[in-house]
Amino acid sequence: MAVSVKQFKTESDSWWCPGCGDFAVLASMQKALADLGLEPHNVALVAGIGCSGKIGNYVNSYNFHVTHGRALPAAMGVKLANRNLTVLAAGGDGDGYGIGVGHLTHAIRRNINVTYVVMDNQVYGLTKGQNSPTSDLGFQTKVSLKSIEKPARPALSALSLGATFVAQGFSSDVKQLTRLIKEGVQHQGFSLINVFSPCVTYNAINTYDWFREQLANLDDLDEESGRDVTDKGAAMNMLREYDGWVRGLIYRDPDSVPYEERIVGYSDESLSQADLSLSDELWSKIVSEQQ
Amino acid sequence: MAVSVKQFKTESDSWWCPGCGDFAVLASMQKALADLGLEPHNVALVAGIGCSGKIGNYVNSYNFHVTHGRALPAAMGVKLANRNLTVLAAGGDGDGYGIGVGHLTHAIRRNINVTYVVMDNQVYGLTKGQNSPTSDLGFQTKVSLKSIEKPARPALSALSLGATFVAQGFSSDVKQLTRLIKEGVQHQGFSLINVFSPCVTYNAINTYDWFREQLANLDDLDEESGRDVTDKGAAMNMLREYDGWVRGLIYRDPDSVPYEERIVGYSDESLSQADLSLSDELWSKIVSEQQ
Amino acid sequence: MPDNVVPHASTITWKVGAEQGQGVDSTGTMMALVLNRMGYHVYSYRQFSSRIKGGHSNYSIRVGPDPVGAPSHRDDILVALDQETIDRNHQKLADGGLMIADSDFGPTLPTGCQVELLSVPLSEIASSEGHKIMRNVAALGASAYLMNIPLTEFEEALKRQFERKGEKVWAANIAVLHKGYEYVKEHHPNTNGLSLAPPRSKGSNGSVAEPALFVSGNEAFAMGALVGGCRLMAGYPITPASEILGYMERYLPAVGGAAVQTEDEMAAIMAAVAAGYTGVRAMTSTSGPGLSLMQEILGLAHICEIPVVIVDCQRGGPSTGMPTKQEQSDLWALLYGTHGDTQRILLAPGTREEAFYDAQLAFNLAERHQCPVLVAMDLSLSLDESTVPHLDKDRIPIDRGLVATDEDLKHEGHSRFPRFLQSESGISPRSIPGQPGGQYLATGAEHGVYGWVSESPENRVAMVNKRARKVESVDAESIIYEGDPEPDVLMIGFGSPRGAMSEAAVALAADGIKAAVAHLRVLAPFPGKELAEYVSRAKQVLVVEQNANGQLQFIIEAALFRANADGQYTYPRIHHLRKYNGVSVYPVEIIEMVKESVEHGSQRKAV
Amino acid sequence: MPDNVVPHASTITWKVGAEQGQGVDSTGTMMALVLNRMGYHVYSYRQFSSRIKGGHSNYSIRVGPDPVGAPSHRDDILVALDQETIDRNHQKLADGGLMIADSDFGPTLPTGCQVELLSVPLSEIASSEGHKIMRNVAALGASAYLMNIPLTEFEEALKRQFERKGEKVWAANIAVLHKGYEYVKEHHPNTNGLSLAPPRSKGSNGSVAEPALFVSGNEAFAMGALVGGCRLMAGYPITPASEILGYMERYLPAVGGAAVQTEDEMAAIMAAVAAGYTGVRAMTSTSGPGLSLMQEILGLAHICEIPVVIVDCQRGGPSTGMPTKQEQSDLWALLYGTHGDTQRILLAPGTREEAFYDAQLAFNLAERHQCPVLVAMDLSLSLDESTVPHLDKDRIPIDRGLVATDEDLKHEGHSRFPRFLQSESGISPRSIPGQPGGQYLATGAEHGVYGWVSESPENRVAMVNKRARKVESVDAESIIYEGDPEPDVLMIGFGSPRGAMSEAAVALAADGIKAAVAHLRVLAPFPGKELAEYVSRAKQVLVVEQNANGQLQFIIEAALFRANADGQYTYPRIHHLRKYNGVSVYPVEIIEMVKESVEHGSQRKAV
Ligand SMILES: Cc1ncc(C[n+]2csc(CCOP(=O)(O)OP(=O)(O)O)c2C)c(N)n1
Ligand SMILES: Cc1ncc(C[n+]2csc(CCOP(=O)(O)OP(=O)(O)O)c2C)c(N)n1
Ligand code: SF4
Ligand code: SF4
Ligand SMILES: [Mg+2]
Ligand SMILES: [Mg+2]
Repeated sequence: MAVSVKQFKTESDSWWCPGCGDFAVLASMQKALADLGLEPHNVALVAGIGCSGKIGNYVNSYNFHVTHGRALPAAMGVKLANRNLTVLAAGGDGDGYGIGVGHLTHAIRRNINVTYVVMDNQVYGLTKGQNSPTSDLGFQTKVSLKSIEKPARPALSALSLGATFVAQGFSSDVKQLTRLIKEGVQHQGFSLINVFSPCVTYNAINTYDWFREQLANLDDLDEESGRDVTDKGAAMNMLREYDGWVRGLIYRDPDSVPYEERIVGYSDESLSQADLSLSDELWSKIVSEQQ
Repeated sequence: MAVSVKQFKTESDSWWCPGCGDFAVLASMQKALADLGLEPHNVALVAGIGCSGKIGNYVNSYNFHVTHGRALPAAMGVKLANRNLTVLAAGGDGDGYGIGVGHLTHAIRRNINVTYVVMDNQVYGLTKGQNSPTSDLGFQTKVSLKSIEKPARPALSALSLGATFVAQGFSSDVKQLTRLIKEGVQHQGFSLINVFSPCVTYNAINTYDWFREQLANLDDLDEESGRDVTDKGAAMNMLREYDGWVRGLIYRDPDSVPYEERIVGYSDESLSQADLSLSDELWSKIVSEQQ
Repeated sequence: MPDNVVPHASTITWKVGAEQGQGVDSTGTMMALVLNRMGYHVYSYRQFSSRIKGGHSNYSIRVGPDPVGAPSHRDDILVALDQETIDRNHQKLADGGLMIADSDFGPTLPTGCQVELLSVPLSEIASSEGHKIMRNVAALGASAYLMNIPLTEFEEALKRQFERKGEKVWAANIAVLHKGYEYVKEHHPNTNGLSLAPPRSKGSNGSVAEPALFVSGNEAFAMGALVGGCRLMAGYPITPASEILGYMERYLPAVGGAAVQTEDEMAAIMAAVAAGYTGVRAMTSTSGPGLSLMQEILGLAHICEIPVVIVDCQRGGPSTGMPTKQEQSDLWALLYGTHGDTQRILLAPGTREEAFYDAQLAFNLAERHQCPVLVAMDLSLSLDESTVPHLDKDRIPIDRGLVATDEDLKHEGHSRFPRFLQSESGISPRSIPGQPGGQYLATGAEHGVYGWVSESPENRVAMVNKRARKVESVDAESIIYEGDPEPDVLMIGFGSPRGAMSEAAVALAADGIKAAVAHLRVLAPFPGKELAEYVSRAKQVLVVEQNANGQLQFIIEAALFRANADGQYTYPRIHHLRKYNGVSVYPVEIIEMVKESVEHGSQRKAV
Repeated sequence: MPDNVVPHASTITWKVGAEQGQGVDSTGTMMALVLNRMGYHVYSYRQFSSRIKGGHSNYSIRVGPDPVGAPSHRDDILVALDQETIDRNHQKLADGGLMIADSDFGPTLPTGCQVELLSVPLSEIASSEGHKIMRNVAALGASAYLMNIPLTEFEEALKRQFERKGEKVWAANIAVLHKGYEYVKEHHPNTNGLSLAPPRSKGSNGSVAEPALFVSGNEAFAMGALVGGCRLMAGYPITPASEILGYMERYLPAVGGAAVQTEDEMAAIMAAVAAGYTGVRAMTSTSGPGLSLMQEILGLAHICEIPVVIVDCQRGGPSTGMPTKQEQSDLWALLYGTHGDTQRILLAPGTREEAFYDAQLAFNLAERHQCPVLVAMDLSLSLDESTVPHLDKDRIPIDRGLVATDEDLKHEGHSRFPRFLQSESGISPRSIPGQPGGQYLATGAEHGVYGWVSESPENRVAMVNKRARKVESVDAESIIYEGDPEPDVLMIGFGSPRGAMSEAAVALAADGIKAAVAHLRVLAPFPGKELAEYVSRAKQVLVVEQNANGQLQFIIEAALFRANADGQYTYPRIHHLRKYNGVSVYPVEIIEMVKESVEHGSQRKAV
């Protein structure tokens, strides 16, 4: 069934500053969902808190806007409750790599079938410009001190934690980003898509132009080098070589088995549809164990 | 001044199960502190919750036994309050790599001068045998389901996050572990020492014997291969080759600058000794900015 | 055969103690199960330290022909497997009590101890049949003699337990059992044992001669959750709640559900809430420290109107506190812990039976009122086990509340569903992810009917009021009142002290003091009006709770003040019994306190 | 020159509005600073949405010759830089009010709007001198004419602001300022402006002719913290608390301290508590969601007896709630949020001046009583700015409480320090890491005098009681009572509504209604006895608070009940004003409510 991008739009007014990188992420996500022929009611989008988290207001799907840093456990809860939904999670660099990085670590270990899109603008946008975990050393805004912490390198860390799908996008390239999101959704397991999504209001350093200079495009690079995206060692070496400043598909594990498929006894159907009555037989067993 | 190991002992009764790997960690820590000529009152040991966290009861130093997973922010608070103290943090694999892994991530990014000793027994000991983040796939105890999550590989993750000192020890080799803890304490910055410390009560799989088989000793290996412990790429490759099952010094950044030294304006003296009065001059400046 | 009067309201308390890890638990459990199968009412509990191995631990069983709801302050028989057991427990042994000790360790009684020591070569007997490990079974044999229990019941139990290990093991155990029995019979012919009145009925449940259940509160709650349709559990281990997660991990696969041990409590509650959002009955269980960590997301569930069940098995607080000790000090955190204005539903079962039914009620209320439902348990309720004659899996039908119909989901021109429509009850139909046309935004920010974020002052007030209205219609038996309608003393409490209060009420009545118990089973919405009625009819009130701050009493007093805005009531003086040393409340403590205050007269005050 | 009577208790409210990011803030601030420098009392506040750019925002200034402590429900002059400003704000403009609008956007008044619209070509004037961006300055000129403020004051302010940008910029701004002024003078000669009574004094502080300060509550609190010896701050950004962290980041380097932006609130409070353990005055600041996350570690600080200060700048809850709106709904969470039994110290400044001194008091209390001290602020108090004539950095001496002496640290035979010795006050000397011989274990588990974990029932009771006793000696002015000692109405509140209550009291008195205010500055330990005295002397009580649940009233009622155990008091009826739509309380709302209930008579009840 053909699904149009329009079906994934909502009436909600756009909220971001004009020029914000998150617009492109939104457009890519909507396009990806439509291209995949998904239907809005079968998609759930869980978002964290931040400018980026507002993305949940603009995608017509089931939307759950949770607390700061907790998008991933929520996405897991949704997915386990109804494994037939397509579940995405989204948020900012502060939300995902700062307060929420513990959950990211464990989501990767579990490999739950959720696509996680992080809008990485190297700053706390919503709270008006504090440093974030991905802020460069020495980065500073009007309200922050010069950053003295080593910036996070999410793609490399994710790989080292055992991620089965890692990609990076850039708000200036909607086409590539759309493709990456599609691949992420299709991937059987957890997919991390880190998007360099400039904050035009509070980050005067990591601008569109800056990223254009900074980022190597793997679409080109890999063609040249013939790198195999299913080779984890190669992916890690590549990331170390570029210190993470690449965009495109970084790694994909073709043998990935999602968490849901490893759970013993877990129903194929959505638990929300389950018949909740308990059989007399099971009840007898339960009772007999207490006698 | 010569300090004896005895000075680092307390009157508190030992609490661990006979044979628990944590005894060896305790002995190594006490020996390391004594060897370094430190005095008990200049040492602070922050511990998390778990069997492992009890270590704080047996080291004569300033001891702070905090909540589950929060040893590292506490250690940072102690260190920033008095940078002249030698600060150690300790806890279990659940405490450090489970609930507390977010703080570990950021402690590494900050590179605060704290030595973190994790007693990794691949199980939740104190709560009687649930799976931990380092439990192997398929691991199971009396009270847990078969683990279906990819086990954490703390050393590799730490390196990918930018750790400046990473080592692994084993409870059967107190001599090596003592050396590693000493080196960790001497390191200028954050040091992670992951110790394979068998739980003899709840982990029937990862036993002393199992580890003896499983672990390659870097003391021997590096001698053979001539690996440079200050070469991060080599360290990562080595870890990937052995899937993390090594013991010894994995990596040390000789150029590490600890967090405290990057903080602008931060006093050389302990803040606990600071004169708390505010100069009239500074006060005038403060007031004038509000007029 | 011993044959004398049964002390302590016709119950006997038998206790076995040893170092942690020495089989105390399995020995105690076997004794309890045997008595339970015989048709007795059994109440059993462990004392343990937060150490893993080593450290004293013991298992106590209070048994009688009638329901037993509380531990006793006195033991009648103590089985000591080491000297520490004697040293730590002799004081609790009743004068004239019996002590069975393993001759092996050369047991000595502290001076002045008025009990009879039966030194029995338990280890020797066990070794003679193969292994010292069986000394616990010898102790059971010895105990059986003193309690006048036929060995056949133990034989069956041993058989059940050792069936898989082969007949040799089983036979050796039986032999040891008999030797223990015979040794006492032979060497202590003059010892007066303690004998119980015969059990009232062999079966349970009236007609059906099915053995009664023997369950802990945690087990009962988990069983209730399964019956109540819980299909997803996300939890993080913590004493004394871990067994709930463990139980669900074991049984959810049988119903196609999923149990996840998460990385921490925030992930646990977040996953459970998200599953609730997705239309699944989901829960999490924890204790104080975890509850504190869950507060933020609890508020999220409130404002998003998401059903979820959260069980808090209280233990000694604050912080790590006393992780293995009884306390009821999370009440305030349960009611008031999250920031912002929310209205809670908080249930507090007082018995294992109630835990079973309240689990089901909790899920019904959560879905009916579309909000989190909290359940307060406490360590004694969670871990103590007792006889429960029967649990009816069909008593409480599942009620899933207002779910959007096809009609609701037809909204021309709009692709979105008006999830948060205003209504008189405050409750509006919810859609379930996957339902076509049901898409909406659930957000922790204030929002309008479609869920879109709104900062309008008018909408704000409307939505705050909507959510507040929802709990007004909570329909549950909030106060379980037992006893005299115009009592000399009204005991008020919640949770596990219920058993002790009820026992005290009966004992007081026997002593001519008119007593009643108001067991608060629903703590929020707080039944203030109803309680004011009861209180105003009593001559004295005693609030029984296991915390130092008088958390329940504070709430009661605030409610009594409010209920009396028009000055229609005259309240009696409010006394309190607050026990916060980590030990369960004993009936006798209540009885003594009441007697004393009744003696001193109940000064009425004009409130 | 306009010259008529000043409305609203001799204050004027001036407001400027535009899209977020259009310089509303700097324009408003300049106006406020000019008025402040002139010796007026200024109270200013912003309205903003949680959007970053775009979305309407405005800045209001209420100004008068006497102290102003609350916003008004009415504006007198509105400067509209776009039509949305008119549409959203015209209703608040007083009848006969003045509206200055930029002719540029073709301003239109909604029908029926009884205000005078002065269409001024602000953009055109600005462009004529270089750039449209200066239209805000033109608006200031126009406003100056209508408010009868000499331009010299603005000239100086413009000079200060643009000094660094060179004289050209500065001169252009001055020119625009004058043109704006002249335009109104010329084109609206018949407009009656609003003129303020002259300021009482040009200087502040009695003799010293030093300009008054103009500060927000967050600034005042942070200044107080610096003065109070805070040397370590660990925080995590959140509206409306972020400025406290920002301020400390800016100033701590000047005193050798350290400020850390942590990864989350748990790390923030944990680091601050650890610094407190290490002997440093440390704090963290947050708002509701962060407070919820801090609950577990707050309990740790309690049981470990560690001094630390935690500021909660309340906003609309629960969960994300209304992040940019005023509310006071964290009270329960502040008092009861953590699990287990703890005793809180909770301060609640009501003015910016109090925020400054309470910060210092908080650190003193924390170290004196060796426990966390919480400070409740609220969005209006945190972010609204006002004139504060003088702040005295030497008024409150630093008191570090009981710290171990050399004598204490001599304990022969022991290498450890008995940190938790019992004492009458419950407080025992603490050692500071680094002190030889002071080593001890601070643990979240229950412990004995050396800090070693203890599960003994006796020790447990002793330690719980020790900690509870500590706060009994808190010595602070808990209730600030203003007004008639036997009032017709007693208003009770906490936090920012204090200003509105005080203003209402004065206005009511002027209308012949005897009024008083009990401002609760210390909410824990709750001054129940003292309040009961005040309440019993009033004919009516009105509890004013900004939450829906009546969180303060609940506590008050519980305390009144308890205080009246002997029935000595007769309390009047308790009315309430609960405003929870996100907007500050206006004096007029209180006045109207009081008048109405006084008219309907105050039915006394026998409580
Ligand atoms: C528990 C909690 N702490 C703090 C906040 C305040 N807060 C909102 S968003 C945010 C960080 C935003 O940064 P990021 O995740 O990078 O998102 P961005 O706005 O840059 O897209 C913070 C600290 C909050 N909402 N909840
Ligand atoms: C917030 C919180 N959640 C749960 C617990 C219960 N708990 C105590 S220790 C522990 C895990 C112990 O595992 P680990 O860290 O590996 O330490 P070990 O006992 O194996 O040394 C847990 C879950 C707690 N104390 N606090
Ligand atoms: S502040 Fe930055 S991240 Fe936020 S909406 Fe504006 S541009 Fe985007
Ligand atoms: S349970 Fe395991 S980790 Fe804990 S003390 Fe015993 S052996 Fe050590
Ligand atoms: Mg960001
Ligand atoms: Mg462990």
